[in-house]
Amino acid sequence: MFNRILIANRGEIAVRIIRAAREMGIETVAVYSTADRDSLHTRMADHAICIGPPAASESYLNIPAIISAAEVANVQAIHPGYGFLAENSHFADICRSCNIEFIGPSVDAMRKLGDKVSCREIALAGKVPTSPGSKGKIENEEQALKIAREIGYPVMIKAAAGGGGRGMRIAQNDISLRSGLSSAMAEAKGAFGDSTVYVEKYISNARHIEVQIFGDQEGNVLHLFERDCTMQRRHQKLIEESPSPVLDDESRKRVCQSAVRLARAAGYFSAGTVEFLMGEDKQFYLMEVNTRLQVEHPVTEMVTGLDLVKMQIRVAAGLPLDITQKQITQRGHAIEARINAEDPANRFAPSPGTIQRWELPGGPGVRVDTHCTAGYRVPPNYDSMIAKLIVHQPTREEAITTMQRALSEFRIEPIKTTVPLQQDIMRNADFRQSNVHIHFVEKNMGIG
Amino acid sequence: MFNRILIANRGEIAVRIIRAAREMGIETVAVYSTADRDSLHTRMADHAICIGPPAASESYLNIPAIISAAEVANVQAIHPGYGFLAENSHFADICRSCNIEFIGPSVDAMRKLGDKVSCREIALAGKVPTSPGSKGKIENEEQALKIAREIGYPVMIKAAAGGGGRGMRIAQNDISLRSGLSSAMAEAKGAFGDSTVYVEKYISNARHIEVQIFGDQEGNVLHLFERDCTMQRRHQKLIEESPSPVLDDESRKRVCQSAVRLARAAGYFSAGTVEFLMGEDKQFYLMEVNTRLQVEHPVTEMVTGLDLVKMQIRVAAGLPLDITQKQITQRGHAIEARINAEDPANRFAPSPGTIQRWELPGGPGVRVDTHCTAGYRVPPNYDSMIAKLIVHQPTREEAITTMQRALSEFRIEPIKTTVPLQQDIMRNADFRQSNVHIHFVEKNMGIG
Amino acid sequence: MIDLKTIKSLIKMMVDHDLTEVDLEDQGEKVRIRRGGGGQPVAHHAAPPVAPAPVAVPAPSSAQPAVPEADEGLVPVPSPMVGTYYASPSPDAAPFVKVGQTIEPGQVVCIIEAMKVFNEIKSEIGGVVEKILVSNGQGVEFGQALIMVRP
Amino acid sequence: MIDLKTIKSLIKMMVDHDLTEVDLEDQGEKVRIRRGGGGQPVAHHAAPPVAPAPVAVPAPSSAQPAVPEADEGLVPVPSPMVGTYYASPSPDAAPFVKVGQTIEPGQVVCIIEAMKVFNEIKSEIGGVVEKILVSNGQGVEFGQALIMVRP
Repeated sequence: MFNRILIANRGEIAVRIIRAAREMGIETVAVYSTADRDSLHTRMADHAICIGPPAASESYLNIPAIISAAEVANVQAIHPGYGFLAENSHFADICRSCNIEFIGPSVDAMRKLGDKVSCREIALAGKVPTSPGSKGKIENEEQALKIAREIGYPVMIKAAAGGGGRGMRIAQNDISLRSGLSSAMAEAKGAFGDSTVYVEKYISNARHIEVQIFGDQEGNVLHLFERDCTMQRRHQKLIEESPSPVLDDESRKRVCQSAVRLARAAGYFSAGTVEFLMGEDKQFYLMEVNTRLQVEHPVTEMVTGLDLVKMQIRVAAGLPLDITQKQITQRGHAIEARINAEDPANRFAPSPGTIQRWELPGGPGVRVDTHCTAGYRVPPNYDSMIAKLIVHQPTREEAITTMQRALSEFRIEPIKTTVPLQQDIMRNADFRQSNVHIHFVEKNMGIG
Repeated sequence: MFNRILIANRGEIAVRIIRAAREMGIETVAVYSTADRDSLHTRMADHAICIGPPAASESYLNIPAIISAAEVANVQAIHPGYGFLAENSHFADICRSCNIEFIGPSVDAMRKLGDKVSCREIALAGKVPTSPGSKGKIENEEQALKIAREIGYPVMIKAAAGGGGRGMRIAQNDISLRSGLSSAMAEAKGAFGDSTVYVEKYISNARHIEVQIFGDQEGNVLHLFERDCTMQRRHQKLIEESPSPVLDDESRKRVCQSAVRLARAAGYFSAGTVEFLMGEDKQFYLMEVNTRLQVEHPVTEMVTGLDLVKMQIRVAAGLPLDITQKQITQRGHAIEARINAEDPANRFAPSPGTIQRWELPGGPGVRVDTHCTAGYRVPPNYDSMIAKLIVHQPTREEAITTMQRALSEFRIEPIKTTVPLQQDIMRNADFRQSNVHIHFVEKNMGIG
Repeated sequence: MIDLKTIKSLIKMMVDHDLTEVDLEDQGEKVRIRRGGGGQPVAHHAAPPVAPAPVAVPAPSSAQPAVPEADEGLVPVPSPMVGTYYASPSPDAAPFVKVGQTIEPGQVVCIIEAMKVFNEIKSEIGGVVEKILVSNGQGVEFGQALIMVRP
Repeated sequence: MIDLKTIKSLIKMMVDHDLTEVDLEDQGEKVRIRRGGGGQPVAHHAAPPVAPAPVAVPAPSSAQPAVPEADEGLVPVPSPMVGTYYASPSPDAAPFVKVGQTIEPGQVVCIIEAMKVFNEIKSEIGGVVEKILVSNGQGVEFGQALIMVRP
């Protein structure tokens, strides 16, 4: 097992990883930008190294600085968290070539599944359900038009390297396909440095169902059941839960086994998430694979009783998984609410600043993952998420009730947060009846 | 079900009960002394009524004031929490005669089991293991000497109405029995208004094992397994855990069934705890019954997945238990640490004052029950407990590790707390090997 | 907002009129300026109660501050117990006190019923009854101001 | 926000009106200005630190403040990157700078190795090298003071 690891991240996920490592008896090295000098991850870690100025490109995305810090601190492994460099296979490659283990999948698996076009190819070969569309990337406009006419409008144009809705367009007809194609390619080029796009059938009124998979370096691949992340705003998840309230045992089994098949085909190990859309026809359509730990991993931890970060570290150290698929069960219902420093009353404008009052919910069934404290200044430089509130109860109805109770206990001043929006969602009759789709928040709750 | 209940308590347990009621859709009425005007239970409740000045005798123990508040607020039931009036059968009687349900057992059962002499009589009749000693109360010195010689020294003198070590003496011989008898009776008279005492065999190097029982008004009585509260200082529990690390399945079954037998014999309903000492001979000896919710109930909640406060409220409203003994299982291991505002470096002197910094541990496996916040002034008038830290993990070893991690995250300034003592206990090799007894902290850790 | 301009004008006023002390409070901000014996004003400017310190908690419905308007020179007669307030000894009797009435120390001003016991509440001070803050049959808590008296 | 302009105006007001002390507090910031017995005003500007506000966190072992002793009039040459410090171009060569040596702006003062690349670090200022704060082969972080120069 490792003696010392570096966490190439900040915020709540850095704190989460430090907690796991501490309980495993592993020393932790935090890296931080000058904007995070007084941040919780900086003071919780056994060692902390400043790696650059506030701009992420010069600190948390600065590969030479992070590798240098790892060498100076003499660590055996790096945990990338999520975001920043977590899905950067080039970074994983450099880590390993410097003899520092990257706590994540193999570079090969990251590349195969991280690129949406090649991922789709593997899925098609492995009979993992995908939506009808181009076999691989779109070579030219004519090809795109031909495919669109074959599968029928509306169609979706997606960036191969995409994520978070960027490089994505819906086309209703030939004209919007033509314009969407060029704008999606331009956006993808700008956002990811790669203009490759593909086309697939647009699934309307879809739900977002994702499967947590986990593999070790000996070829064992398991699933930890699904999460339902249908409550989103502009492709940003707001609420995640497990189990999905709309799956029956048969469809649960089907989608989970599809995900495992895909992971096996790619030789995947460590934690990963296979994301699907579920159409009104109750069929699944592969969306993408996230080759990393997910923000919403705690809901899976609550229902399975497993610690995903510790599992990642053990697998990275070469240990085999010590559980079998049969031993993994879903117990009760967990819901996570992401609390962002944004003002829901003002178009979700970021609301950075110093937190004066910070009172957390507590009591039975409540877990809070956060890097914030009273007196902490939320820097304007990074993601606006300031806390994850997770609840766990025997039933979904009770979990919603506990979430409402816990949200009402949160006291954060003076910055604005998404707590009121989360409260609206918990009260919403359609959400409570699971009668929602991925555009529900924008379309039915009047929140753009 | 009730629409509105009053909580005749303060501190973390008042907050705990408000949380349960809120999740059940029941309105809450807090009562508070002038010292608790800004306390969390006061502002969390739907309504709050000031019932008197800081002295508990004039507020939280002031029966007329509490009943008046209940009538003014028009509640259907009163939850007494623990401490204060929780085991006062006279209070329970008044509540019910005013047509306000008392959320607890029947007055009859409280009297039968609350009095140690009558409790012992019921236990003897029901073959619940007790230590050899007087059948009932001691009538005179001669009787005490006769019993002591029969069962052999050392013997224990105990107050019938006792608790927390008061009215308790160990006698090694006739001389110390004589002096102990009069001083125990005087102390019992002063503390409980009742000088009745009894004598029983002193169990040396004992562990404290208690069984959580639960009954409904239809005569169903279940157990929720045991808790091990061997880590004490001067009869005050410091650490509680479930399951007990020293019970095998057979002895667990035996002690739990004994507890259920005792509760059935007394016609017990609601939550109760049957406390046993376990001798070096691995035999159990009944100590006392607490006819109320216990401070350490969360460890039972964590391993069973049940909510004891909600169960109490449902049973008080006349609903039957909706689970069977078979459905109750112990899952994983839970440990609770009581955090008191006391200075372990200064003979546990109370350390009241205003809390400036208050940072809670969080993340997986951690639950905090507290009424404190940054800016809260710990009043000098009441119990010094400011928080309960509860952890839950698959194994005891992992639970200890998580407790260490969580304790290290607690930041409380400037008042002194027992966190350093709890950290010492977690590090202690004998505690980790479960090689301890109820006087271990004083005798082996040098803490008097 | 208390800004520099405000402070400036205050100091000018103080110097012009030879004032020794000015206290100004505006939406939680405070300024205190003193000109001591030697004529040296000192300005204290306090921003809203600093951060996570105990803030004024919005009082829950029935948890009213004991003394609503202490600054008018009125003195409250507080309830010594929780219970139900009655203004008169029986439903058809006249009230114990009325606004404008002069009362003596020790005079009964109302009844508080607690647990079926009717307790006569006496005023500790004498003076003119300026306000009656509760209405007949209303629940009151410990320390709640019942009537306000100008001594 | 208490800015320089505010402090300036306050000082002017103090001089004009012969005030000896002004305390100003605004959202956790504090200014106290004193005019001693005829001397010049001294401004103390203190940012938050009040109680639960961001306190001075005990720096973790390797997370040293960038500038250890700014009050001595010395100016630090900070490391522009994370890496390993080398005082000389090769193990048997003389160090780039020594204590007491006068350096020019732009002069190389050390090498920081990061990812097998040896980066020459130049001082932006000139002056006398008063202290060398790191030792050969030591890891340094971004912004860490390497040497102190008296300009």
